[in-house]
Amino acid sequence: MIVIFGIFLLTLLVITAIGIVRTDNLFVAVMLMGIASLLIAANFFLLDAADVALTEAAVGAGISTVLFLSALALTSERERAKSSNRILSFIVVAAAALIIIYATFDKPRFGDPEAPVQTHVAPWYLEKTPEYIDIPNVVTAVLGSFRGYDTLGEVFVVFTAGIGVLFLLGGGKAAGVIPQDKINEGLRHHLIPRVVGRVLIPFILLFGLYVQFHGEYGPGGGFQAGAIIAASVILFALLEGEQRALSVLPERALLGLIACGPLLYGGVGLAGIVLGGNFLDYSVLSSDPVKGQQLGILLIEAGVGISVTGVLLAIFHAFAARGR
Amino acid sequence: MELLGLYHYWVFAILLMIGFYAVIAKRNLIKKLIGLSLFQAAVFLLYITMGKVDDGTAPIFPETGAVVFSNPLPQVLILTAIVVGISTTALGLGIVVRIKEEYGSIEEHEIQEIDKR
Amino acid sequence: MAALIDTLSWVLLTLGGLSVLIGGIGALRMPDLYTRMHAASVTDSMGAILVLAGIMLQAGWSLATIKLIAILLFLLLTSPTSSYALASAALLAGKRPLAEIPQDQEESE
Amino acid sequence: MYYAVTIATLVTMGLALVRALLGPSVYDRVLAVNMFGTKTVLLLSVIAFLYGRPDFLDLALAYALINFIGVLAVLEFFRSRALRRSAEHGEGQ
Repeated sequence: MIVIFGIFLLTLLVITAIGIVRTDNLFVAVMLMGIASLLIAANFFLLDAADVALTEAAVGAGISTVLFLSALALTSERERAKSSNRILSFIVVAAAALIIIYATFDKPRFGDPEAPVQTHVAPWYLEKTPEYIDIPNVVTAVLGSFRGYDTLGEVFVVFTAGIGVLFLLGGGKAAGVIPQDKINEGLRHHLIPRVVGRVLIPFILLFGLYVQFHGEYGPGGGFQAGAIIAASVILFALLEGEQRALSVLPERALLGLIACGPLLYGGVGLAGIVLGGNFLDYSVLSSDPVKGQQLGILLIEAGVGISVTGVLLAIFHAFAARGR
Repeated sequence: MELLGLYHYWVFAILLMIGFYAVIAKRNLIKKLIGLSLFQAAVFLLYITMGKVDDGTAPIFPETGAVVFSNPLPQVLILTAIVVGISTTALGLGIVVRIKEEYGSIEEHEIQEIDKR
Repeated sequence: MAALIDTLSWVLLTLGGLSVLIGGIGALRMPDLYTRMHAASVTDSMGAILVLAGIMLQAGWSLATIKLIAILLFLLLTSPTSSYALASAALLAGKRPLAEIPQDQEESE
Repeated sequence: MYYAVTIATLVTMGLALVRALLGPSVYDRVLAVNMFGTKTVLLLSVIAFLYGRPDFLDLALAYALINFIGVLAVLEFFRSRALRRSAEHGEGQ
């Protein structure tokens, strides 16, 4: 039965995607992307990926929409030109789709426990996590410890993207058609959303911290928590105007956060070397290897959370400052 | 039932190609980025689909009882990829905003015409 | 007692599902923005209350119930607020409700 | 019975999607997205119980908290658009 639900959701997703491509109003396309993100998250949840669904929820529902809308506000809302070489592109795309669909007939059936993916390293992770790390969430264990190098790399990609946006949008001239005081007031005149938003902000922050530090026991971790905490500050910025948000968390502090996250992560790795282990080997951090692993995961998740929060907020402010 | 088991992969293929179509055929740069996001989403779905095991549950040990778990590895890869995806999309949007400021347009052919001059 | 709670929760869940569905039909079939908004937002809150209350009865007294209460509270705060915000934005942008438009102009709308 | 609620929610999601695709105004689409968000919260909480893993309610909680931001972002977008239009209009005169 649940498979049928999944199929229904996927069908809706395809319809949404076609709608996104067909509309020439970019605002509508962004709204439909919001729906697509909700559908994808629901699908992830049906496919047993609670952690991934939480990430998609944290990123897709709020931050992605906010970023696209601020980019639209700075560029244009309408797609002016017709597509180029429509027929040729369609033929290419249709042919490629058919080839991929033909290739899927060789794939193992959906949910097959004997598929090559399931028989390689995954059973080892599931079996050894209680022994080496002893936390219930295997996803966090793999993310933080077994594949710590990968995650370090991803954190550096996020870091680089953030620095890139700051370089692109940081300096230079701004468009500046709107009076300074008008643009800075945010949604201050909308009384009801403002009151409700102000009630909500502390709860979002609290939930973000819960997700950060509960990540070893349930769905959650640094990536999700970073996005949720960033979302709460973005909510504040939307309600009270961007300037007020910057006075709460100034740009310099954000730059500090961006740098701190990868430094903390790398520092934990180096501490492993100093204490006589390998890079990112947390077992040596404490006299009990299992405790050491848990401590290491806690620290690197904190590093991930800090850097994701910093980068997402810096990106948001870079776009918002461009409109001033 | 055998064909139903492949439906997820077909949706992946179609979604991937819808995104690809937006990237190659649309001239608006933001629309291209939206297409790229769809493309990304399709790849995410493929990975998570492959990790699903029949009658499995999310790879978080419940307090009682051992059960069948789905594959944690694809989930780890995609979890990080989603956040990386939004950061790189933001970078792309940053570039588009700068292009708009310098060229006054975000339509590909207009930018090319300005470049020719 | 257990049977009573079970029955009550099934009744709540069924009513919740029904009201969610009615809201969906209303949002699709109503003639203009404000009537659609009315259909969607009222049943949104009603459906959320009924469905979540139904699940709460099933969950019993546990951490899950507290989370469900939190979800319900946040939904009851945010969902009407966003409907209100949307309606006021639409009204400020100059969209008039259908009832205010004189009959002869209605077709052009 | 969970199944009945799930099916009702899914069908409503489909109807909301139709509304989002049809429009006609942008407000209709925002309304549809908002509605879709609430339905997703309900769907996720029901499915968490259907799977027998109530600890996954965190997800529904995340959506209940974060969906609001999308609508506010849209509101802010409309506001800044109106400001920009009036500013451009003022310069043109």
